[in-house]
Amino acid sequence: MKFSLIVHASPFSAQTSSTAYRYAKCLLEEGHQIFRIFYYGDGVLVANQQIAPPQDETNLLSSWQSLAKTHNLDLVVCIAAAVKRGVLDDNEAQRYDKENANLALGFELSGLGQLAEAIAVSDRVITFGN
Amino acid sequence: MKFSLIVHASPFSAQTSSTAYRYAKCLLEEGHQIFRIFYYGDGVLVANQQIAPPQDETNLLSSWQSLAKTHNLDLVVCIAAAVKRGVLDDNEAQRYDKENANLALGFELSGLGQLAEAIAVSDRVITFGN
Amino acid sequence: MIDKKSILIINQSAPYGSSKARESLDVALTCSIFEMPVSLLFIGDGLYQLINNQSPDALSMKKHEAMLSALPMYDIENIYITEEDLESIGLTENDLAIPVTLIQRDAIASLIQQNDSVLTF
Amino acid sequence: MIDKKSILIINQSAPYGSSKARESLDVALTCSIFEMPVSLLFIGDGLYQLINNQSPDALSMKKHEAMLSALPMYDIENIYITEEDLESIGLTENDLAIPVTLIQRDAIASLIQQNDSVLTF
Amino acid sequence: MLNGLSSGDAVLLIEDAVYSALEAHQSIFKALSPDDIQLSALEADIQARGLEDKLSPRFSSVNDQGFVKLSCEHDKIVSWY
Amino acid sequence: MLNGLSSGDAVLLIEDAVYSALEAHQSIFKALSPDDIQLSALEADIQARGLEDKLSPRFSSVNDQGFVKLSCEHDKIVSWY
Repeated sequence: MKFSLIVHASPFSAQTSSTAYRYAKCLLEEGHQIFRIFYYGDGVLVANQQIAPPQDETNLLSSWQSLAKTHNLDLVVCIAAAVKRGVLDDNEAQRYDKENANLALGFELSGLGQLAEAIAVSDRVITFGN
Repeated sequence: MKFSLIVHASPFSAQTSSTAYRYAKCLLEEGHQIFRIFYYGDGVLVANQQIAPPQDETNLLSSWQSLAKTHNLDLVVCIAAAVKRGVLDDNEAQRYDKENANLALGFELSGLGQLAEAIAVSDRVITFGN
Repeated sequence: MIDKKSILIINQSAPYGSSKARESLDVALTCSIFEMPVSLLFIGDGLYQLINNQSPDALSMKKHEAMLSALPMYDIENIYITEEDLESIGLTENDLAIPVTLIQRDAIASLIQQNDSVLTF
Repeated sequence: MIDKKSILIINQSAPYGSSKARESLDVALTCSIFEMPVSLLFIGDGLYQLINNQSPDALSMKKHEAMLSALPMYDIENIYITEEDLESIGLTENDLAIPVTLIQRDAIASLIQQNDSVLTF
Repeated sequence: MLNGLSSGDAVLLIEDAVYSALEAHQSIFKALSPDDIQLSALEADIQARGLEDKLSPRFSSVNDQGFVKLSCEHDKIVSWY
Repeated sequence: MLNGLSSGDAVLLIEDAVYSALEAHQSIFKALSPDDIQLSALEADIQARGLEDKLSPRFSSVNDQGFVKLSCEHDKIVSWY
């Protein structure tokens, strides 16, 4: 089946982002297809390449990145949510006159239309967090 | 009286950080002293200079900065919480091999000992968020 | 390219205290722009979003009530609350900022069934 | 330089689902290192932190129970729960990972009064 | 957490907690004697949420200055989110 | 949100919600007929929290594969955080 996931919660203060990752991994192992993962609200914070998790904790950012690389996943970060949280690609860094882009490799900033499309074309849409 | 404040909640998804700011401002207007503001948990995210709030929304980062400048406030960001959330000063950026520091001007990274000290020397400690 | 899948957005969060209420409206408006039929259900604390006479100036926040008033311009007119929830907070339809359709709590299941996709905020 | 102010930390959050439980312990240990007397009260969902036989390997998270076991090494030995809370989740002291002091719910007020500062997580 | 209150304490509702000051929710506070425990809610949060005319008479409205004043009058502050 | 359930639906508790599968909290689910609504809780979350031997018999333990299977079997998924 074709799935899309919405990830809402802060990856630092809630288990939810990590549950979403485990679920996505299992979906793929079971032979399902992931059309898109859409990060919204504080969920976008996982796409900040400045993140430096303690060595004895899971690095959720690199987990998503390697899953995306292996399975060619479409990881879309809500642009409005990201910009106000300081997660910027080159374009947005320039637009808002910030020195550096910090969007992690493998993620892409885009609008809520990408969420609408994901809902439209997926057999199942599962929200992690609300 | 001598106050310290602890700010816990994400400035982007909860009202709490903004309530804390209003309270701090009022404390100072009423003639009280603020020994320290300690940012912990997702509360540290307000100190990311990459933040670009929409023009029609309050810029909580610059609000804190200007309050701190006027009143010479001690804004301390929990270093462990900040590093795992990708909020880094020059030292930490170097230590974790990240390209750029992004800790906003007026804030300082330090350990939980600063919270313990704030509790010890303040007449009142108020937590915003939990 | 986009199917006209119908969406039910369930709102269970109060306004102002968190950003959920606004995020929910942003999704609702976007889906509507993409011509997907959108219904909104406000339950539990979500019902508080609809209370009239909101005046958030002192919070420097946008008036949620005003954003809700824009819904008809986006052709979002299926707005539901339950009689039980309204009664449980001791208010009446006169206390609400926008017109709503009152349903019974046990009609929520069929509302979910009638729509192709459900999001919760 | 640091006064020996006593601190009561009230824990109302379950472990694993949020980072509160760990943040609370980090503060408790730090205050104790700074020689401030620390008491811990676990109430409501916070009581779940104490359940034994935790095994979070599949979540790739640290075992909260193990972190609690380190408390005596930091001289944190005043650990309170209420009889009412324990009863309300249908468990007994045998289900708990560490020794605790059982108090009545209406003794919470005096616990707050006995300490110089109160933090909630 | 109302269990932790004792005579002379005050409760201030802020942010979304101000909804609890609605008449319909007063059973939450029924164990608290009005003579012992002062109940109030933060004005800015009340106004934002349209509750000005809808509060239980047990609650007084307190502005930011009043919040500061309450913080000074009570030597222990317990935040409850 | 249990109000929204109808016959044939399934409820899966995840993360901190698995605590609701404790026997002591079963009054939450008493309106749901066991013949109509399947109740389960996520294995990884149960084990993490030490609840393996403490669950109400109404709940079955479901692993990550089971979570995926439930998602396929039901054409509408309502998340409830």
